[in-house]
Amino acid sequence: MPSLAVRLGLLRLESPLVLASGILGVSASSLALVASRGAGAVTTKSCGLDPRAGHPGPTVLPVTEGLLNAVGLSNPGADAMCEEIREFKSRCPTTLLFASLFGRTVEEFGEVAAHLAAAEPDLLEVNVSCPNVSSELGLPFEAKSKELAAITALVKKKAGDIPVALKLSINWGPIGEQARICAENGADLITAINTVGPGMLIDTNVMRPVLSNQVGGLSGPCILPLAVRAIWEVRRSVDLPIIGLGGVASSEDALQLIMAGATAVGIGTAVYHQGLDLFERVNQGLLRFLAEKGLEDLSEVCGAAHG
Amino acid sequence: MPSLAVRLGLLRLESPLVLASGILGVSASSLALVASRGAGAVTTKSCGLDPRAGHPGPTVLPVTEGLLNAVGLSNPGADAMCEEIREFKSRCPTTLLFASLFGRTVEEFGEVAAHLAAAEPDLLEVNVSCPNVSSELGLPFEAKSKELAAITALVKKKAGDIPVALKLSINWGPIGEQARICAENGADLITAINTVGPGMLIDTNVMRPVLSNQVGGLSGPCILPLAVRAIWEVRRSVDLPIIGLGGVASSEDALQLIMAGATAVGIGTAVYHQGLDLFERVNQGLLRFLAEKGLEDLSEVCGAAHG
Amino acid sequence: MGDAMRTVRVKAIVEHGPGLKSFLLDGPIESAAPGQFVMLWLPGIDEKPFSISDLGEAGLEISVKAVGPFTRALMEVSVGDYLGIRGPFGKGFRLADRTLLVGGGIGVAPLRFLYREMGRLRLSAWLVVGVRTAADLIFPDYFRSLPDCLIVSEDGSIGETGIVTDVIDRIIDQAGTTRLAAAGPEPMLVALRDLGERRGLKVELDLERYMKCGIGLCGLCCVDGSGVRLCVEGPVLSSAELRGVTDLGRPHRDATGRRRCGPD
Amino acid sequence: MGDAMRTVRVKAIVEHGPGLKSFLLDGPIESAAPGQFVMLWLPGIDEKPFSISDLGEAGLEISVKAVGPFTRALMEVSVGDYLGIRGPFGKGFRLADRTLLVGGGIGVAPLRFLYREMGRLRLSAWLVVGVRTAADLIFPDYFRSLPDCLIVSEDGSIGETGIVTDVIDRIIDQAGTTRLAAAGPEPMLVALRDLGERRGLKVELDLERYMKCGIGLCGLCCVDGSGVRLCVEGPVLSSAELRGVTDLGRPHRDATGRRRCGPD
Ligand SMILES: Cc1cc2nc3c(=O)[nH]c(=O)nc-3n(C[C@H](O)[C@H](O)[C@H](O)COP(=O)(O)OP(=O)(O)OC[C@H]3O[C@@H](n4cnc5c(N)ncnc54)[C@H](O)[C@@H]3O)c2cc1C
Ligand SMILES: Cc1cc2nc3c(=O)[nH]c(=O)nc-3n(C[C@H](O)[C@H](O)[C@H](O)COP(=O)(O)OP(=O)(O)OC[C@H]3O[C@@H](n4cnc5c(N)ncnc54)[C@H](O)[C@@H]3O)c2cc1C
Ligand SMILES: Cc1cc2nc3c(=O)[nH]c(=O)nc-3n(C[C@H](O)[C@H](O)[C@H](O)COP(=O)(O)O)c2cc1C
Ligand SMILES: Cc1cc2nc3c(=O)[nH]c(=O)nc-3n(C[C@H](O)[C@H](O)[C@H](O)COP(=O)(O)O)c2cc1C
Ligand code: FES
Ligand code: FES
Repeated sequence: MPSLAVRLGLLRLESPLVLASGILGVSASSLALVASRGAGAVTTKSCGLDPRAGHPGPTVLPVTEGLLNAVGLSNPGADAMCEEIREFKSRCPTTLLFASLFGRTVEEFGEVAAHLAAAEPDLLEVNVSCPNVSSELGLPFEAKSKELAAITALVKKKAGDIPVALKLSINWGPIGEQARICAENGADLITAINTVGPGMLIDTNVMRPVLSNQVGGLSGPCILPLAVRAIWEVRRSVDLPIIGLGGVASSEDALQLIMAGATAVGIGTAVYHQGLDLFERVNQGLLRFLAEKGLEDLSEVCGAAHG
Repeated sequence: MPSLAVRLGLLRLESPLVLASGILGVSASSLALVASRGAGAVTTKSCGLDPRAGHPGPTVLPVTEGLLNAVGLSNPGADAMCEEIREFKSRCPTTLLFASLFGRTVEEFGEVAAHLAAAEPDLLEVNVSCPNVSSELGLPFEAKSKELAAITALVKKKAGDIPVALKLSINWGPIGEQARICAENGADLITAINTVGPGMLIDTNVMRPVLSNQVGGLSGPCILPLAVRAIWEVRRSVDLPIIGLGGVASSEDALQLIMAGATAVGIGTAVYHQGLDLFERVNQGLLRFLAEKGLEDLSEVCGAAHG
Repeated sequence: MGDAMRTVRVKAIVEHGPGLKSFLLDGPIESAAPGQFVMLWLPGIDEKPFSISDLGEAGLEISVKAVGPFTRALMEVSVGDYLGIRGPFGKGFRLADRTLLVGGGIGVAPLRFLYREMGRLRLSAWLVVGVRTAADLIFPDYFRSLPDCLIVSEDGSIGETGIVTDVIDRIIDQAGTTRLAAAGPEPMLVALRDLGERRGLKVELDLERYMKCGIGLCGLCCVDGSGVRLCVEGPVLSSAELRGVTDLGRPHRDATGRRRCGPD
Repeated sequence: MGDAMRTVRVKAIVEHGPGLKSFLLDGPIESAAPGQFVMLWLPGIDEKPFSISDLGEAGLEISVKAVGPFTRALMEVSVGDYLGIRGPFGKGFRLADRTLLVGGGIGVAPLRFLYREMGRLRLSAWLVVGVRTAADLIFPDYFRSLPDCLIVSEDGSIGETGIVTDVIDRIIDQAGTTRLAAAGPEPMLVALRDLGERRGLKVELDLERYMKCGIGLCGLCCVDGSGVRLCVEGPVLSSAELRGVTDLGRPHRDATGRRRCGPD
């Protein structure tokens, strides 16, 4: 009997599928809804120290086979998020909860991590790669090696026993290099990729950018090849388990990321295109794949495309 | 009577539409075919000093709303290309011909430029951003500020009176910064963007990358928002005319690039999705736009989205 | 591609009273179900959810009450200006015979559309419209002209004096309705739900929560409890669905996702 | 999504002779026109164009002659191995009554498919198959079994001795064909075009040029003159289209896009 369970570092997930950060991730109730649909883990919306309303609308726009978003890291703040985490954990004991976080300074990353760690999430995911808050927060920290190293080390210290993943994008140079910096500073996992670009959409009637933030990150099926490549690159650079995501909308897509080197696979935008049933559908597709190839579990094909 | 003619620096194009480099660009006959369909200018395949067969197949793969390609700069070499350029110019006197070139070293860029300049193309477009020859040629030169500056200056010297465009991508950090380096070293125009990524596609049956080069650049409708943003960025950084391209498949798309700051608009991958009639269709759409808004020509909306 | 942003011109504006207007937009929606909403973009300002208050040959109608920065800015819009539209989104009311429609304040907007659609389908409908005062009612002449419409106002300046719950029992008795469809302030909706269920009616309520994406991703519009996304599975919920909502009539989440302290 | 790459297993292999094999692939093409081709990917090696030599319930058939590195590597493939397919691409032959089909060497591959399709549609067809020697012919028993098929070989080892152009006039006279469809080496095709036009036939030729993308972008397969893309507007061209081809029977372009010096 093939099994979908995977070992992600020290964690065990019943399914490799993870709800991506930023998708239905502000309340215990919405996270629980997704958990009930077959995700092995769910990730909260990236959380900062204080409540943030994010950018004015429009913040999320459909584009060709994808989305452009500049939500702007709206979140209820670390303390409110801790309540949601606790509520989720008591409601959904078999689904893992990953708490995503960001900070405006290196120190703030540490503070938020310390706050969230108190609620005992199963993983802390450090968002150093959000591409749509630059006008306010400057370049994403992943673009600055020294800060990336410092954030990784600091969060790791505050996290105690909780494993720490650094979430990277492809927007600021070689992702393999960034992953190496994270690994050297104690990261337990790499999550890749965050949204791409950023990009922009201009309305030709009013002749201005449509997103209130002007630019936003690109996600969805159109970025899948970029995600496959990024994970391939990370896998070659570091020896850490990878949560791969970017454009996954089918079990075929998930398998591409797994064969490139991912252990778990995040799903975000496809929830918009395909609804919440997608998790169960992809799970079924993965089980079919294992059965057809006569495999026990997905670890047998993790990174298989590296030959 | 609105007119589609645009002034691109010192050049005058009957239509702002330009056939992108790499598309139907190896022979005078194929370029003439496109010219007859309504392009204001056509660009040759990027040409090096010597003939190159490029990568083994597969080299071009359809992905979600786009293409992944690693043709690998196959080209007949500068001397053979000069013949094609001369033949094209005698066959199509009203369509401009842009000659794209690359080199393996800074010096070689200069050599190729000198060769091609002899055939008197209307523009030399310098491809410093091809993302699918790294395993052989190393990082694209756009990623290395010093070389980028040197190549720009050298090609400019060899080009004589022929205007020089530097073609950039978004794959190696801030494109605005790169454009600035080009401008400071004498570039007359900026072309943006080259293909994105690179990306990768893995076949889950044979469990290996499908492109023989493993990775390839992403193009087509899915990269449009990234192109809009890139042109926006270039426009803010430098005061040079821009040949904007990336994912254009309609007059709406073309207008987005124009409002972001492009003077001329390249079309590549959409030829695959929509056929050669696309040039005429986009021309018609642009004329309709001018008529509806009561505008004389497109210069009135170039960069309009910057407010 | 109804989900993509399209900008369209404002064709006509009706001013009902101070800070209360309806906007007729030139397209771009072909069809929608009453209860569905659109995201309305005011270029340079913001984007907010609004119910469709009518849809037909003439175009798309939105009725807006000024309550804050965005809706106040909307009041400055002129005919010929461009507005952006995404949608229609969500799930609307069921169209079924013998339905009692109850709208409070600007909540009558979607019921105007519902009543018209039911008329087109020759389904019998009764309409109760409640406002604080006459100046709060959109299209007063229209509602007054309807045969099966009862208007109530708290100050008696239009229709009967009172609130909607005062008159519901009477209508149910007279008309023999079997369904209740309501939109308006949440305390009113809760009262109507209780009343409707007591009378054995099938109840549907049009709820509001903070909405950002409109397409089921940001999670801000999820009700507490079942986690249902009002922008996709709602905004109209049935009695059964409402049973999963633990924050009904209680403070909701704001733009940050935080639960508010006081009542909304 | 016929254009995307799909890997499929080899179901069966027929060895016709040294360096001459047909491969039956498990799917993935539902329908195609005779004359259309696919891009065949041998993982780890390369990807090259091949005509469809048959398509039916059993699967997709490709017939290959070993001439270089790729086709030789194909000879090593075993049943159960995966091959990648993109396509079908291009424009095939017109299916019309009273057509004379002429194939030379491995060029008979697309005509095998064309003959079958014409049979299914009950269109009358005559087939002339020319090879250097018996060992160069795919499915010899099949072709021998066809009533309206004439085989010629240069060395007389199978069928009549001679080349195809020797027998065409005779068949046209006997059968009263009005159309000619041909595939094979380009010098043969040029001769057939001249002969066909002299006899007043409508001529279609299945041409070959270097192909890389298969989808009309790389430009390598464009004929000189009209610039027509053989992978999209061809590979089958009509007499009228052939008039625009200035490099017919002359050296073509190679993988670099350079015109070859000698004949192909
Ligand atoms: C499904 C739905 C349908 C609606 N239909 C209508 C309608 O037909 N006519 C009408 O006048 N109003 C309607 N509203 C309410 C309308 O969206 C708010 O009045 C508007 O967003 C207020 O914005 P503001 O900047 O003017 O006020 P603010 O001062 O920002 O807020 C005033 C009130 O509106 C609420 N609000 C603000 N932003 C949002 C948001 N993004 N999503 C939901 N609520 C918000 C606040 O929570 C507060 O209660 C609808 C809301 C929803 C969710
Ligand atoms: C539309 C079309 C249909 C074809 N159908 C068949 C078929 O049904 N059966 C068959 O055996 N062969 C067919 N061919 C030819 C087949 O593609 C070549 O034999 C094969 O590519 C040779 O590759 P190689 O590495 O074995 O030989 P090489 O040594 O590389 O080349 C041998 C010959 O094949 C030509 N060739 C090489 N690569 C290509 C290419 N990418 N595109 C076109 N020609 C190429 C060369 O120009 C040369 O003439 C077809 C070609 C085309 C264009
Ligand atoms: C609406 C939206 C909001 C997002 N918010 C966050 C966020 O808060 N933190 C984060 O790390 N990633 C965020 N992301 C990025 C996703 O987690 C994911 O990395 C990216 O969208 C690629 O995956 P996908 O194509 O499956 O969506 C967001 C994406 C979207 C579409
Ligand atoms: C098959 C293919 C080959 C290409 N070859 C070249 C090239 O030789 N030189 C170059 O500068 N750009 C090349 N490009 C990039 C295009 O010119 C263009 O910058 C890119 O594809 C984005 O535009 P599009 O989305 O309209 O195709 C190629 C693109 C494709 C799809
Ligand atoms: S408004 Fe974003 S999920 Fe409903
Ligand atoms: S093979 Fe590339 S254009 Fe025909």
